[in-house]
Amino acid sequence: MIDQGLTLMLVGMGTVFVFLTILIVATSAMSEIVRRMTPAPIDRDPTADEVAAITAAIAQHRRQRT
Amino acid sequence: MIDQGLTLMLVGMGTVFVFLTILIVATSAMSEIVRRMTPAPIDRDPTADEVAAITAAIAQHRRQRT
Amino acid sequence: MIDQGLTLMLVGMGTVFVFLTILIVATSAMSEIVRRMTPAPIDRDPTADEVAAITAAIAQHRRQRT
Amino acid sequence: MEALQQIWQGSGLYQVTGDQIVMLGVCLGLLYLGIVRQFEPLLLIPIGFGGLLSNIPGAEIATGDGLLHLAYVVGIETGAFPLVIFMGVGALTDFGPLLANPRTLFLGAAAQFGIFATLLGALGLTELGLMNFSVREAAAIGIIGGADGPTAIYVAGQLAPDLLGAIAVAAYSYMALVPLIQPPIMKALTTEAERRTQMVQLREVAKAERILFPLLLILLVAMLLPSAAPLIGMLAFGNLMRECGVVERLSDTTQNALINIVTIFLGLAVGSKLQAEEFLVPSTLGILILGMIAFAIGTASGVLMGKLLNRLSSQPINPLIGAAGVSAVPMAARVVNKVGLDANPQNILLMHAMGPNVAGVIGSAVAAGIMIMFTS
Amino acid sequence: MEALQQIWQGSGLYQVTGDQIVMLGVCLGLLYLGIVRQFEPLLLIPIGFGGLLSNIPGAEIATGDGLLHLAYVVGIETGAFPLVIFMGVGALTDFGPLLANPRTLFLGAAAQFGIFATLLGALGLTELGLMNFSVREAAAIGIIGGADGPTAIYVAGQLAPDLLGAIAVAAYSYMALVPLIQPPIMKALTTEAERRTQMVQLREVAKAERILFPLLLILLVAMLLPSAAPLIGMLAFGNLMRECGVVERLSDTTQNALINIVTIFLGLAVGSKLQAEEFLVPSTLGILILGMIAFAIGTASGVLMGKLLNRLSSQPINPLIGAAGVSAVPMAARVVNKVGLDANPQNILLMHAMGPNVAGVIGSAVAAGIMIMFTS
Amino acid sequence: MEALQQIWQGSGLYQVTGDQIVMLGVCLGLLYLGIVRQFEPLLLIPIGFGGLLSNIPGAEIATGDGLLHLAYVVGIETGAFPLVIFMGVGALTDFGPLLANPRTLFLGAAAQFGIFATLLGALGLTELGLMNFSVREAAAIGIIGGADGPTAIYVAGQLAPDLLGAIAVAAYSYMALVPLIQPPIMKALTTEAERRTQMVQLREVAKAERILFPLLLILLVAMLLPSAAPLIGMLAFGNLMRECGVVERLSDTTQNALINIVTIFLGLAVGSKLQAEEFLVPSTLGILILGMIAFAIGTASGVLMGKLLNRLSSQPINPLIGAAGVSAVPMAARVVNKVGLDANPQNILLMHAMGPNVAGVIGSAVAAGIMIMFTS
Ligand code: NA
Ligand code: NA
Ligand code: NA
Repeated sequence: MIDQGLTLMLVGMGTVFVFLTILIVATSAMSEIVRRMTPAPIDRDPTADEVAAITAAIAQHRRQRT
Repeated sequence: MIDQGLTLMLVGMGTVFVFLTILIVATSAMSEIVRRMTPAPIDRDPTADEVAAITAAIAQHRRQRT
Repeated sequence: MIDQGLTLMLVGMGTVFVFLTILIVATSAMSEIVRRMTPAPIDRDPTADEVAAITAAIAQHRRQRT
Repeated sequence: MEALQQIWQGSGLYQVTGDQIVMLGVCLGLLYLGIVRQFEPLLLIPIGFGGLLSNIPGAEIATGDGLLHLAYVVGIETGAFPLVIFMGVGALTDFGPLLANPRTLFLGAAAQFGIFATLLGALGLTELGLMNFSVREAAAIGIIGGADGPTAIYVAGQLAPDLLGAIAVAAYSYMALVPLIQPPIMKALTTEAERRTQMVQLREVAKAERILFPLLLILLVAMLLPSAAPLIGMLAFGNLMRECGVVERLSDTTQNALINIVTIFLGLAVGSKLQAEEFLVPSTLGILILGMIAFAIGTASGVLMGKLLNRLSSQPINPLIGAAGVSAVPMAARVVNKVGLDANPQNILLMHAMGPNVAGVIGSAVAAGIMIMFTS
Repeated sequence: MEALQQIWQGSGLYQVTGDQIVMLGVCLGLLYLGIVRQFEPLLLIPIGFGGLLSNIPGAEIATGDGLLHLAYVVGIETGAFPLVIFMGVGALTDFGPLLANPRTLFLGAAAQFGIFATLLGALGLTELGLMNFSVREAAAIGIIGGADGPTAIYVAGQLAPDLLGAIAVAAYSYMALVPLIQPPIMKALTTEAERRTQMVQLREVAKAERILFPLLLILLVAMLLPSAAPLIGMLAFGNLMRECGVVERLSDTTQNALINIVTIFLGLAVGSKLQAEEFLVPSTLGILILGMIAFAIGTASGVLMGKLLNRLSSQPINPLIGAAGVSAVPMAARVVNKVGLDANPQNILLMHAMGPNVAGVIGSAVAAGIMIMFTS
Repeated sequence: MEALQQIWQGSGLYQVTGDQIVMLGVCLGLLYLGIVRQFEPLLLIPIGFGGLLSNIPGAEIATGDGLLHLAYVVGIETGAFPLVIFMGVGALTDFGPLLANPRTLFLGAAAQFGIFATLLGALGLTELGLMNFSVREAAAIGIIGGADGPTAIYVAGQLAPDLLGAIAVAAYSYMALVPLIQPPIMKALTTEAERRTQMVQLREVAKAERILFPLLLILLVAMLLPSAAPLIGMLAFGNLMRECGVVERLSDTTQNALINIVTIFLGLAVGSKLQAEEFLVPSTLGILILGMIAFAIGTASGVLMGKLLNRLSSQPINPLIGAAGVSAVPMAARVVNKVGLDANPQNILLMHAMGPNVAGVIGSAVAAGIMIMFTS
């Protein structure tokens, strides 16, 4: 029975690792494909840098108008 | 079997029409009875005409008070 | 059958009363124990008297500051 | 032509019996009471509509594989629906007023006298040859006097399934009629001075008391009267979820989606017992009369016990609150409040009446346990 | 080594059949239609995912004690799930536009011609030796033309359980395709002038009318066509809870938690009928084609009846609203509105189309009752 | 007199056994842990109360036609309740952190070592003659190490129904004890410097990735390990409803009313397995000890795999997040966050730990599939 348990442990952990490794590969590939097909994510928040740049641009625009 | 289908079609469409015709008659009668028994619907919104009339009345009332 | 009914009535009402009497005793004991173990209830609303006292204290404090 | 004949012979007009027409009328009457008079609409509307569907000739909704019959088999024969409703009642019940004044449990006890008196009455009618009720049936009829719908349905489902339709209809109808049935009895048994009695404000109840009470209740039932454990157990479980404060999502669902879903199917399943051939029998009339008597006796015993408690107690007790001991939560407590206000406009009895009101729920579940133990 | 072999022989890669791969693709396609194209997502997503699970080789989710098979046995074989959904539909349906203009029931009647024509077509294909449908199966296929998912599932569950998967998929897919299927037919059968017809505003409907209508409906069904009573009864019950105004908590739960829970399990259970060996048969193709024809004929009959009513009526009736008579609530009414707006930007037909739209629900439930009566 | 004797012989005081008194105490203890210590209250309160009801002498709530036994037969023997809960877990789970950093799946894999080591331990105890577990029972006990309640109940219901009570109690108790069990192990296996490691912020995850992930997951399971398909399938279905964005009403109901209703009855049904004669056996003690060991080994393997990944990876990985790989969502991730903050107040690991945390759910469902495949 211990033998059966050892086999189950080896095969079991092996299967868990193999399955999750394949899942990692597949998920990474899927994410890569998705990101290539949708080049510019449009609904994310602007980063701090972008906010700064936009703020500066608006300020300059206002200065030019006045 | 086609015969059975034809019968089913004729009788079926006939029944549908007869049933819904009776439903029309019964519904209309029911609505008529309801409307006769409740002469003035009290919980409807006022119509545009009524709103105008009421507004005018209030305005006149205020003028008279001042 | 009437006999059985009479017995059922007597025993039944008796049991209801005995059970609920024991429940009264047990509940009262439980409440007493709970109240002894938690001396000061902290989450109750202030009474009218306390509100009056607090209001007065705040008013006096403000007067002293000005 | 043959097809037209088949339609005609399959139609209700061809198949309907006089009894079914009577029952369709009765069910429309229940719907009228629920919708227009707003008598216990949450139950009378599903029961009434279920009864309507069950009396459609040839539709077989309440028999065989029909949906209403399935609901009956799954939910009432097993006792599951009334027990789940009782869990919901527990989750909706505030035992605070009872904990603030536990003596009101005596009022909830006294009002159960209606149950046992009616049991005796049902057996007496049988002895006289006017009716033919077995002891089990008499016990199930008596429970109508408990003024508690799920308890009545649970007991009837266990002891007298054939009478379940009449018992459920009687129980909910009379619970709805509490504002008509109780006040005359309350006034006849009390003096103007008694009705004017004002009671001292209830003390606050600690959270720990509220949490411990359902546990105390089920442990006492476990030790003294295990046959009441299914009903009281589900009530206590619902109440523990409500009061413990750490499973709000379960408590919310129990008080809303779950109790509503089960109420709908419980009502429809009860309606399946309103089929003409089962309902239009002499015993139904007997049940309706006995149920009314049970209510009246329960109210009277509650009020009389209120008078007794008032004499024995150091603090004043308005005997009217005894009438709330029949349960019929929260209608009976509201009726008490109204009768008290009529006698004395400063006399707010509502919270005081909630104690005996929820005590009545416990009392009739205990009585149900006794009935089940002695007759099965 | 033996263990590795066991894993390999237990794997999907080892066990999968070509048909299962096709069906996995079909189910992913249904999910695509539901998620990306938003075609009836509430049903196509559970059906599609249920189909996916049912075609996993060796998983046995849709057979024996598997969850999806249990859901099928409990909810569809008994008819309970579609009937509960119909109760929810009743609770979600506003019969006001129908009550304001009851003649639109004629449009809901005419559109059922698609059902019976398809029945005939299915029998014709059998006569020609192209297919092999029994009368019961032909009747169940015809109901696809009713454009009403729960009705189609209910009838298929009763008359032709083997075809249930294909019928349900066809019904929901075509209901989703209404915006593509209907406009060309509508335009082909009407003149520009007809499509421009404006209709007078609907009168207000009293609360009492709304409450009495479901009762009238079930009583007429009881008298004339009891075999339609389960479907129409649950529809009427749901609608009565909605309109009576005194059981809001039951109505809310019916419109939300209850219909949502049942929709999920109905969809998964239907998905269990998408197993390759049952679904990938010639009859499925026949059903898909016949279903499409049923839709087209139903739309056409509705529009033609609209034209007839317009001639006979004193007040103008836009014949486009006849297309909404197939039901597919509320999609068909929206399509009518859109086609009407295309012809005349002042022409708001939405509320006028809701009348025949809900009439179509009643009409196809009546047709379902006729089918069940004549073939079982 | 005879009646009084009947009451006395029917009472709990007369019938109760010493074992039942012990179990009533154990159940009150579970309620104490749930209510006062707030250890997994959503499960421990229903389980504890269900256990209370099941040990009421003579009440027969957990046997025969009793409500709790019915719930067990309907919901646990069939596997339906844990599968529906898993659907709800899917609808509540955000796989975003996992998608942003898929390598954390390795941590979820490593932590399953606790499962298989415990299986071996259970068989070892049997070999030594200390216990008497079959391979199926040993497998069910091992799953406690998966730290996932519904998975443990599902597997125990399939492989070792007699041990279900002890396994469920162990699983939920240890999940609740995660804040006590894990930190010492985490600290023993990591250096102060490792615990201080800060990780780079997770990238954003696109909606399409979120929608495709559950489909990818179920398709991989279908191809490689169909015996895990029921559990993973329901998880993926719930998650697809959550992420697809077009069936909010189904997703909301799944996350609320549905999972709450099933949680209540799952808990009560598990409680029915706490009857004294089934629970107070030597194997329960063995299960409790083995479960604890399983947790500890799972935590340790996760942390060690975290250290390995940190060495192999170009970007820094704090090995503490490996401890979250046992699942126990979201408790384990919170514990990781707290231990990380103790070492470095700038070190917010919560989102990084959510990746292995949900990976642990997948990992233990995969391990469950392997156990079921090899032992049934
Ligand atoms: Na009562
Ligand atoms: Na239709
Ligand atoms: Na896990």
